[in-house]
Amino acid sequence: MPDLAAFERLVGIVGAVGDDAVVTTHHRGRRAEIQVRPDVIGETLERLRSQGYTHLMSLHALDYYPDEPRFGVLYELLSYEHQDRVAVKVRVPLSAPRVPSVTPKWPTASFQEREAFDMFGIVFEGHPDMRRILLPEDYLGHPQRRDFPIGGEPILFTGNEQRNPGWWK
Amino acid sequence: MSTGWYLAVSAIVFAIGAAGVATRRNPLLILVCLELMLNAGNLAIVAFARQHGTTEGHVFALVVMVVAAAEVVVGLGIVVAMYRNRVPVDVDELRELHG
Amino acid sequence: MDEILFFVAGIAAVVAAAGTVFLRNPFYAVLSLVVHLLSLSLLFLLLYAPFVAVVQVMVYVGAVMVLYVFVNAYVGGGTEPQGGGAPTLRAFSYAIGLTLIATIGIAILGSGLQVIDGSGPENVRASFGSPSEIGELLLTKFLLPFEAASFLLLVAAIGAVVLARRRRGALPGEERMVAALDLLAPTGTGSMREGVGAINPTPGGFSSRITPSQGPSSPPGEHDGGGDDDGDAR
Amino acid sequence: MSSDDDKRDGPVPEDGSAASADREHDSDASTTERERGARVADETSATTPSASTPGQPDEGGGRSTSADPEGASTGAPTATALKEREEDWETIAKRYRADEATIDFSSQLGAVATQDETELLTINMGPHHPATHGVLRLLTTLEGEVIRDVKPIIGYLHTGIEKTAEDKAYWKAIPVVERMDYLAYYFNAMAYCGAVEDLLGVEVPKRAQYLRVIHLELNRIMSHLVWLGTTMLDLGAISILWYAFRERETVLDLFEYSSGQRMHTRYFQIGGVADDIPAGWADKLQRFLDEMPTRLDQYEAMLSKNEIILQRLKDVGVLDAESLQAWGVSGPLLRAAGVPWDLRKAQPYSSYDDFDFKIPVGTVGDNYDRYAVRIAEMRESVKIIQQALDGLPEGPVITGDRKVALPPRHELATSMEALIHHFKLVTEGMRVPEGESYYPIEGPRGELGCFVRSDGSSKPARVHMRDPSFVNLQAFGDMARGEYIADMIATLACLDPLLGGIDR
Amino acid sequence: MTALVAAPLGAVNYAEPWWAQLIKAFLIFAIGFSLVPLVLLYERKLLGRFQNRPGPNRVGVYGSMQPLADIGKLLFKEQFKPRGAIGWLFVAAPIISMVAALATMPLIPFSNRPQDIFGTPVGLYGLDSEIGLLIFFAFSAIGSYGILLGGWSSVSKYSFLGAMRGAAQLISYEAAQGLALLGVVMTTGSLSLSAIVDQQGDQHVWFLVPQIVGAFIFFVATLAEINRTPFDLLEADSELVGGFMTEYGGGRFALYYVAEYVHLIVAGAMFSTLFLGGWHIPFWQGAPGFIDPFVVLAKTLVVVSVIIWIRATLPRLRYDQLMSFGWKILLPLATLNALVTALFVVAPWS
Repeated sequence: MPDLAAFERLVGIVGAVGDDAVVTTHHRGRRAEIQVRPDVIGETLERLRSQGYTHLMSLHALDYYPDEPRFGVLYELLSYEHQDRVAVKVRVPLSAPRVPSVTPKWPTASFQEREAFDMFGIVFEGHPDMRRILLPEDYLGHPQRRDFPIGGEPILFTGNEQRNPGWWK
Repeated sequence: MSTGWYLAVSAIVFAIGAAGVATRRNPLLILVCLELMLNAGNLAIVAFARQHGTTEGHVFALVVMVVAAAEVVVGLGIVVAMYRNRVPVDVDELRELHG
Repeated sequence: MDEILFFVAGIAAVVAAAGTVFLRNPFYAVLSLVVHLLSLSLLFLLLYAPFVAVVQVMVYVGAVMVLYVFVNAYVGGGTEPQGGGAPTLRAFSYAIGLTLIATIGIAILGSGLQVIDGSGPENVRASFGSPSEIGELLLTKFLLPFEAASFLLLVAAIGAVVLARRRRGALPGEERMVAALDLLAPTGTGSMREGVGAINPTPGGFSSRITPSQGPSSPPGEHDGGGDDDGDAR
Repeated sequence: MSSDDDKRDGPVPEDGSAASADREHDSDASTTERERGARVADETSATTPSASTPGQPDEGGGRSTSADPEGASTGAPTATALKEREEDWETIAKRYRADEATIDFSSQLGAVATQDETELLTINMGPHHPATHGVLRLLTTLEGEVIRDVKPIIGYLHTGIEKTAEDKAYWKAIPVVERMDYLAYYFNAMAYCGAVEDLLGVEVPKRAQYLRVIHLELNRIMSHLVWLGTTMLDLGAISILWYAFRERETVLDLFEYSSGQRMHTRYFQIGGVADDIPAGWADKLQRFLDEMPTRLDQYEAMLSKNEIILQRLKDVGVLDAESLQAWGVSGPLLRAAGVPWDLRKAQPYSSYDDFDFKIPVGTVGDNYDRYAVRIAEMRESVKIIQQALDGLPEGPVITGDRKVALPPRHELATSMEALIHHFKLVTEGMRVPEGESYYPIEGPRGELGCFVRSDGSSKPARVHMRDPSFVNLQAFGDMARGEYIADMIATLACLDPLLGGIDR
Repeated sequence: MTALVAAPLGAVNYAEPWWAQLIKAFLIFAIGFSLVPLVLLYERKLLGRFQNRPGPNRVGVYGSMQPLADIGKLLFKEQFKPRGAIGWLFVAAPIISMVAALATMPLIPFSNRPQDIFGTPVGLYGLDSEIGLLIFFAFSAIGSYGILLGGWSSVSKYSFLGAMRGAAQLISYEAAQGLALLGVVMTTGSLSLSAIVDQQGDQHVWFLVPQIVGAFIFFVATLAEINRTPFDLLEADSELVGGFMTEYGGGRFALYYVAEYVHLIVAGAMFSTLFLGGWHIPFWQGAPGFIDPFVVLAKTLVVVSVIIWIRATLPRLRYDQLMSFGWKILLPLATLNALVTALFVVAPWS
């Protein structure tokens, strides 16, 4: 984690992207986090890359249900140079869960953005292949949302369907 | 067995091979039919060698086999090259060789 | 017994030859030729030509026909349209075949050749058709054809290589092989033997070893990336 | 809601080959769904919109109809919505059945296969294939024996562990996350416990940290041994599997001795480890440590001097460090390419800075380097364990914070407070202050990070594992393209993917 | 009868009555088939010892019934045929493999001393032809069809790849295999296997010593010919699942399986005949005639053990490495060996 001064500097650099680019920041314990507007995420990551944070180690989404904007997408950046990490977060609402994809610039995000789409339904615009990755292609819904129940999910198997139509009722 | 029987088999196979060369359109199969004709010749030669009790016929048959092998190698090379270069593998379609 | 075997092998040879010509699937035609060659080799055996018979199986069946099958499978020859082409041509070719049979039949039956009634000497000498006799003939009386045949084979082999050649190795300009000298080289030559055999990175000194990666100038696989399927990119 | 509905018509087939009948079919389906969506939206509250479909199943295979943003609107299924969903199931099932028959996998093959190449052959390696290390499916395009393109297709082992963990109390989620990467269970537990400890702010006692290091490194040896055996099995050397598993059994016996289980031990607790090591365990461990280097020498005598192995591994599957880093690859794969990045050194956790060890790196980044780096890592792990065992400090093995760790058994009989703590912990679990934490550690396959978000309750609001296998697999296509089939298998083996970790 | 079978194949030493030939034919197949489970068990046990495990030890005493259980299980399984497979070829391919493997078995000479059976001298071999070596090659050439057709008729991509690999590998290693034996043939001056063994007895030295290069090439090429590690590319279970026999199961798979072990036994016996002096025991000239077959079997066992040892040790070669090894190393080496041997046979300096 960068110390407070370095973090302030980073926030300043990111904030220069545009007005209100930085929504909020968080710097406590082991964690330093910059929350930015979704539309500037690509530019933000590029600026951080130029500051030495060259590795996108993890991209994951989370659901702040019932808060709005509900979804968060986290980009965990790592710097080999400074040997520390900084996280970037964007929040998107349920009504428009769209985030610009960073896959063209950071190829490692490809699978992880697809997973976030698969589990949360967050669409990464500009991703070359925005499809489900872990779940079956005909799966309904996005199961890692907080309001998606555990269990009670009828599972459609080919054999069951043919042998016993409507078995799930 | 009389040598005539062997010659009869040889003649029939030769004729079948000749008909095949004329009817087939796949170059690979034309080669195969050529093999038939060569082998028919071989059979006649070996039968005559038995008739005369000399081994020269066997030598001739072996040389024919070598020639056939050489022919096959080149022929198959041409077939593969045709296939690679998207030339239709059908001799009737081969207009390019007509000049 | 000889007669039985002759008729079995002879009929098999003729039927297989007919199959070679009339089967529509090229693969089956080639297989039919294999059966034909095997029955021919049986006929050779009956004619006291063991060496020729075995060489027939070894060279023809074992090598040449495998090559045929190989190329056939490679070219993937579908069933060729038997009915296609000019019907007159087809009729003409069958006529040629029949005429040939007739001509040869007349030649054989009407030639008055005395030999075709006999079957040669009853007891051939022990060395008849043995490898040693054939070898002696090849290297004395037939030396010139022998050498010519070997030269022909060489030319054919080179020709085939040239004809069927294309880019080598896995990728253009890349060829991997087991070179004879590689076998003599000490173990681990040319690789990271020194890097791992003597493990000596600078412990803790990362910043000295690592130059900060500026990120890929052209991200590998933006569109043909290993993981992502390019449904949209097409 | 309605604005989204308007966009539903978006993914009409862009492909010129799509028949007009297909277009009609698409628009029909979306029309009915739009109407239904509107009706549901009327009936249910605004936060629980339509339980409609996320689009049709892919008809062209590759076209991303399921990228439909409408999928985003699947909300809480109320009774009505569930009923709607059931109705949907029938239509979906029918349509799926119809589509299944028309799936054209060639369109998933990307650019290569669509070229006018008649010599290309597509092979579906897996999910049932002896060399895909589980249920990985590789859609492979071959030209002769040469790989022209390969697409990993995953998800066959998806078990929803991240979702399951959200429904467990913090300390009950440990065995759940342990089961993801089933060869690195200590690492999974360590990452998760580390993240939760980070949120709680508890200090782990030194002895517990050392015990953790010992078990982690034993686990690393075990994981690399399995890798060694299976990789060499893929190369055709069958015996080495048994030799590697002999040592692995020893490690597993040690695990069983210390924690009662051979695999998925749940030995690590939040705040420490479950129990102190039993008497005699150190002696057994010492025996193993004495033996292991000679065993490694034996492996190397069998493998590193084997000309065929060298021919098969050298200069195969090469990918330079920049590409690897762009793909997010970490761990031995990256180190084999010459980047000495190891979190144990770079960002030491759990007292790793107390130990003297080295980071083996390669130079070329081929399969041989990957092999050699892992062998060397096992040697280094032995060294670390030796140091940890020698310097094992006395003291408690779990934090004394009664809000986090269970009180000792004997206190229950004497202390009312201990009893209350025990009761609260067992019935409800610990409460973790609100916050988020990402805790990366160096797993045997690379950076294993655990992200935990706490909303202040006794259950984690989000547990995410950044599994190295999942990320590393993305680089596989670049590694394997242009190789022979046999080399692709070797490269996959040297990538060391673990399907339990990939699919989670 | 003798004229029918033996005479066209070259001179024979003993004219045997037809009943002796029939009994011999029966015995050869009986012994051949009963050797297969023994070698199967031996391989599994030996591999087990190499790999620190006991090997099969549940069925019968020390697992002695394990191969029977294996084969029995296979025979009782469903005769599965994939949809789209070319039926009769699919059935015929393993039979071709089996026949070609078994047909080489009578060529192995166990002794040239006729055993007196009810007053009739009977040679301890199935067929001692003047061109025995050539017949051996002819039948191993036919054996490649079993693999080729099996792979092709399965209509499976894995099988197809395996069959293509197999065909290419078999015909390319056959050349090196044949050339490697030229030295032996030239020294003996005969293609008869018993003559080759006799020559080793007369010279009091096994061909392994003067023909060490030829022996090495023949051994390696034989490994490739019988699809053993490190040349088991056409099975290559980690790459092609099962190669040409991916789609085979049950009895048909058992045919392939047994044919593989017949090949193994024949390869061992052939190597001991050609290079290890056949039935000759060093430094013991007056050995009684009845132990000759056991000497051959013992030498075969040694060669088979070495092949199993190699399987336990070596990984698999890659396809291109295999081909270039065959064409670029083994073949030139074999040619060179033939040339040098020819020089010594002709000996123009003496």
